[in-house]
Amino acid sequence: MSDATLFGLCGAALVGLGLYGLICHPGALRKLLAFNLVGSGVFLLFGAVARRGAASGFGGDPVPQALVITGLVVAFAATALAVALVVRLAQAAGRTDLDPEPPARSEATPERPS
Amino acid sequence: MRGAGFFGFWLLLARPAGGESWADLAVGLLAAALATWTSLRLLAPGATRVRWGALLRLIARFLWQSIVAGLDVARRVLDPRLPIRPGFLAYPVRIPDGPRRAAFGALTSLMPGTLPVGGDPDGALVYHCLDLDQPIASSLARDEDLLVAAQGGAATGD
Amino acid sequence: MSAVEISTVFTVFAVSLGSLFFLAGTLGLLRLPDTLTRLHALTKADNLGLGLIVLGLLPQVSSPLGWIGLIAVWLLALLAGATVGQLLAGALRPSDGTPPDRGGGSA
Amino acid sequence: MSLPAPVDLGLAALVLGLAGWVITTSATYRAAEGFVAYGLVLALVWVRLGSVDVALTEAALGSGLTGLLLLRAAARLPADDPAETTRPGPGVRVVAAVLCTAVAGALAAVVLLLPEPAPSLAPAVAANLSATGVGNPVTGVLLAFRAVDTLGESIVLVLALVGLWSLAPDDAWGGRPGFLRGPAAASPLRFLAQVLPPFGILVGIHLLWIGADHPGGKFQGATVLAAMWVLVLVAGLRQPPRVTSRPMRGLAVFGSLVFVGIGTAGAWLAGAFLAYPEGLAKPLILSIETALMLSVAVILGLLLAGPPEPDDAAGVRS
Amino acid sequence: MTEFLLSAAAFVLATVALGLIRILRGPSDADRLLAAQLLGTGGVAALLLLGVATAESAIGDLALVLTLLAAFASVGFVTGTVRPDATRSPGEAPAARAADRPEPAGEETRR
Amino acid sequence: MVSVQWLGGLFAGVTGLGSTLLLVPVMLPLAGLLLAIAFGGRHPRRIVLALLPLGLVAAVGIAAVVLEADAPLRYDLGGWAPPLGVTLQADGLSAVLLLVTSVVMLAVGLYAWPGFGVPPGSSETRTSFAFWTLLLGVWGGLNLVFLGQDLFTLYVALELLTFSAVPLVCLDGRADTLQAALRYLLFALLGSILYVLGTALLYGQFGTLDIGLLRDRLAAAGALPPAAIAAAALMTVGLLAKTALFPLHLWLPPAHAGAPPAASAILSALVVKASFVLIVRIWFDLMPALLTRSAAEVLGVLGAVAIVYGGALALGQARLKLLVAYSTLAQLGYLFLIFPLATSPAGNATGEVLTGGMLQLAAHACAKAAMFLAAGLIATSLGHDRIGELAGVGRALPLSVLAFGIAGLALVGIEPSGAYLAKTLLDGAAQASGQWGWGLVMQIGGLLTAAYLIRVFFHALSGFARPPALRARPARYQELLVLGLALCSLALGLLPPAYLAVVTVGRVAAAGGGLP
Repeated sequence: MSDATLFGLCGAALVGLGLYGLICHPGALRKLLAFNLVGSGVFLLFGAVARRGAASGFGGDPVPQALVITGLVVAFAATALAVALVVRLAQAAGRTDLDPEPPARSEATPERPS
Repeated sequence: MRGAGFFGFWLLLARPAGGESWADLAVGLLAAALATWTSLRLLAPGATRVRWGALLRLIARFLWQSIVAGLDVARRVLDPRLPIRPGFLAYPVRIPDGPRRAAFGALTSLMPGTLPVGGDPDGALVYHCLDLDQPIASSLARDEDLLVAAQGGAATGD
Repeated sequence: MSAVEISTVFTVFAVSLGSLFFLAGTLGLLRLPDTLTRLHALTKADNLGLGLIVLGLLPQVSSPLGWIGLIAVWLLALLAGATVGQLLAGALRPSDGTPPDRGGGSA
Repeated sequence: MSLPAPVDLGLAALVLGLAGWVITTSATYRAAEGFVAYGLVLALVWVRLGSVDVALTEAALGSGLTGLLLLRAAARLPADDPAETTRPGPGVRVVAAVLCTAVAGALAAVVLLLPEPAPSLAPAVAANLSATGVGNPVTGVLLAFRAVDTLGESIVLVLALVGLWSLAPDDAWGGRPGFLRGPAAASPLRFLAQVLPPFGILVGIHLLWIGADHPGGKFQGATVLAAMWVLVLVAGLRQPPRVTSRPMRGLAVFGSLVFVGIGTAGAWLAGAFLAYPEGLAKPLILSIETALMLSVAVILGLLLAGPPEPDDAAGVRS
Repeated sequence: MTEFLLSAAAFVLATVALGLIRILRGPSDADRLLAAQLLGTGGVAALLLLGVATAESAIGDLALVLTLLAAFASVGFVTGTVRPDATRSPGEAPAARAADRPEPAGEETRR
Repeated sequence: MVSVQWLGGLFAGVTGLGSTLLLVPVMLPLAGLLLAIAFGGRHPRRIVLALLPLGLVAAVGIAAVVLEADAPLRYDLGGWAPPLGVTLQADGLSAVLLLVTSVVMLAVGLYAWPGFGVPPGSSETRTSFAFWTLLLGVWGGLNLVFLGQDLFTLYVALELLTFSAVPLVCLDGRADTLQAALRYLLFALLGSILYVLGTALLYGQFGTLDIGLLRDRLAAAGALPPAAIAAAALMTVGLLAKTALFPLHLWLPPAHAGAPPAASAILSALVVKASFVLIVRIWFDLMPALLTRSAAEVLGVLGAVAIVYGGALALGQARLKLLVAYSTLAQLGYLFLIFPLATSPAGNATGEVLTGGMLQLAAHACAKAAMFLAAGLIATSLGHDRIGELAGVGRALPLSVLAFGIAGLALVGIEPSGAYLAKTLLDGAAQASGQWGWGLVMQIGGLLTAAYLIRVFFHALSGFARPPALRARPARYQELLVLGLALCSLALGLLPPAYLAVVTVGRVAAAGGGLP
């Protein structure tokens, strides 16, 4: 088995694992970690595609490699934003699960004028 | 002085991949200048004169002690009986608080059997030791003497 | 023995020894009884291991600039290792503060 | 030119094992710790996949900065967070497991069935790279062939920053970011933060500079720079700028503006938006990269520094 | 020689991977972090070996970056746990211990 | 009425290079965003309001050029043609969407002018800075989604959209909106990553990401490779999560109801449509061969369930904004009916169905924006938006209630609303192909819509004698603006067929014929 195929399969497994975590963990931060696993699995798959496309003296197809770099940076930005949201939610509600029902205390709050 | 050092560091980063060009050097100078500026901002130079002889001796001792430290740990870990007697020890350090003391802490953390865990209210450095039966305090004192000497001698006593 | 052979032998020796120190570090991490002692094993054995590997690699690098590069990695690793060791040790220090053995040490 | 084959298997096993740990361990903090190690292994995997560019990004961003971010966030979770203890019932978990296994299995099958020989744009990149003046094909793709993606991405970062700031309480606007504030740092940390950053700056600029022809580039360089800044902030040697600081904001959008500017100039001078006039491609690309590196470094650092907090909150250093 | 260097890299990697057992076993968060730290140092060593063996300088750069960022997880660990809004008396000595960590050595983890 | 030819000629003449026009809708907001951040203070609001009319002009121009040329406009960025480079392309679909976006954006921007200002004495406020810059982000992201022709560029565009839409949800910082925003963010991120996964598979199979090239290579491949099928499935699921089609809808109502009204209007009217449009692109442009009866029917059934389920839930809501948000769920369902209808066995209705779908989209965008804005006016004036306590509002705020009502009627699909025309077209297709079931669903949906609107009016128009005390009175121009938007939706059905034909410009005939 070539290294590209091996890590491609690895990426597929990571996607599965991450999805499982995304479904089964109620905590937002755990979901975020799981999302990062899915993301790295997807990027690994992209990396396998890049590796398979090695040609013209390049160790891999540079186009997917560049896309992965873009993706990694975007994923980091997403993680940072989500972490800030989680921390704010923890401050405001004292919990970080995503159950829709409990924080229903907003019912009576007046709307922001706009 | 520091600038030259950083420029040297740049040179070694720019491994001669295809021969240095003038642009390479220019960027290197710029980078070194930036690094020096940052360094001076973060860590203002003190009134110390480096004593090269003492510094060399310090380096030699440091290298040697690193090896001893590694061997020491390896010996203890590989020994099936695991001969250690861990514990804490407070060492009344003479170097005043600041970067120099931090340097001393970093240095001694790589020495055999010692690991600084922080200061105590009396201004001493507290060490965690792998084996309290060893002559730790005297060894630390030698390190300190050498470091003080390398940094220009008595200016640092408290 | 030619210079090449000597350098080869040297590299093999130093790198092997360095790898063994990594093994020692790992064993320490696994065998030692508490976190602080494990920290000792980690900082000391690993840094020596890395140092030896760097030393062993020096003859294989043609340019002197490459040498300094390798050594720079080692020095930075030393700095990081020393800092991390102290930070973690400080964090792990028992909260009651002062150690039992005050003053002069146990020499 | 490669490691013995078992190494690949070992790396794959490590990646999966650590990922399994991240998913299955009970406490969020432990999962975050596992993620740090996971990122490190992943960087090695990228080396094995022949992509040092990505490995650099993953090492700096995926393991280093993300690790710091997640560990600090996990430590701030409420102690009695119900999310820590509640778990879905076994039924849900079994269904989820079956579903996810099916997805992974299908993906694996697709991977195995990908065409041979694989389609690749590598020859096309090789054929056109000389027009861009750069030697690193990844840089060529990022700054020339697919420059719009990179431009969009830099704006995504800016937006993430605005989004992050907008989470602040109203009275905190104009304050300083507070996520990295803490009690006075231990002296070893301060020492590290005093000694390491100059080297980081050199390495960052080095990565940018060689990125034109060798693996490296603005993102990698920016990450290293951001990491050094964050170190200084965590150690308390400097304070993050206020969110209303003009120079800081200017710096944050500077790279994207330069990119847009040069791109627009290209519409007149080179016949297309984001095109470079012949002969000027490399200097222009380098200018964009330099400007972007500054901006991305500032933005990454600010993203880690979190939303602003009111000035009267504890933790403001004198 | 190349063969030897590559095998050495593989050996170092395998060794530090063994240390990851600490991630599973803990018992404290610091122990897990140590394992990650070990992985970092070992990874740097392996990359240096690989870089010299393949004569690819970029891998050396990667080792350098890993070294620069090696301390980050630990910094996050040490500085992360104390909330910024936690009480901090103004008179406290600036040299304060980084040691406001709740955790006694070797005990079970937080929470 | 201005002649199309004249307009098209004008724009072609003014720019000299028709396709350069495509840069304007993308770069205008994005450059504005950067400047708004750099200047800060009172400038972001001014920048937005200065750029919105320009954007509208550009959108009209593009639509005119596309309609006149009867061919898509293309622009190769950086001068690099696909597969190496990235192309922007405006077909009829893009042109319509750009127009709708510009109109709604302009209305919302004017509406939000007083609410998100910087009060005197303060140099900058959080909400003002965040709202206007994020609005520019949404706008740029939307336009890039509509014009992008490269799958990965579209991913970047989707992320632009996500990163600006999520913070808008929790602009008021309450715990429940923070939670809603977080849930939205996680759904959106999951959607994006699944989309990228599909992109990776397609690249691995075909070595390009350009939609046009991919279509050609897919067609040349004969049998569909497994990677393409997996990619289509993954991308569709990911985009469905972003569009909030049942059963991936859970995040939408709290997010849309919790945001400030101006933001809700944008989110509901435009943002969820972006991912829907990408689904349309994938199934109609990229892989028409994959759009089999069964695949289309799955989407159609989900849409049908969404219509009934969303409508029923809307009926039970206690708060006006939540009602409007649930109504969005139902209305999104209509859009997915185009999939089964376009693949009818008769096989020649794609053009009509797409036209109907786009009309529905445009009508819903205007109507839903108007409803959210009207609900916002009512909520601001009353200090609450509980439907049960709306008595007397019809007297106190007649214009707002009228706007809400007209928008509602437009949604129900009375003549001559856009929705009416849309449903006529869709119904026609359903009848023609004997798929009366979908028509029935549309009727039920219409009845449900009418029911929840009647419920609102029952309360709002009661208690005419005792109008409630108002906390604040909305600006008259705001009420007129909302009324105008609602009328827009109502008047869409009056558009001459010649203009409607623009939707089908650039459609591929392969899917089974288009409008002649």
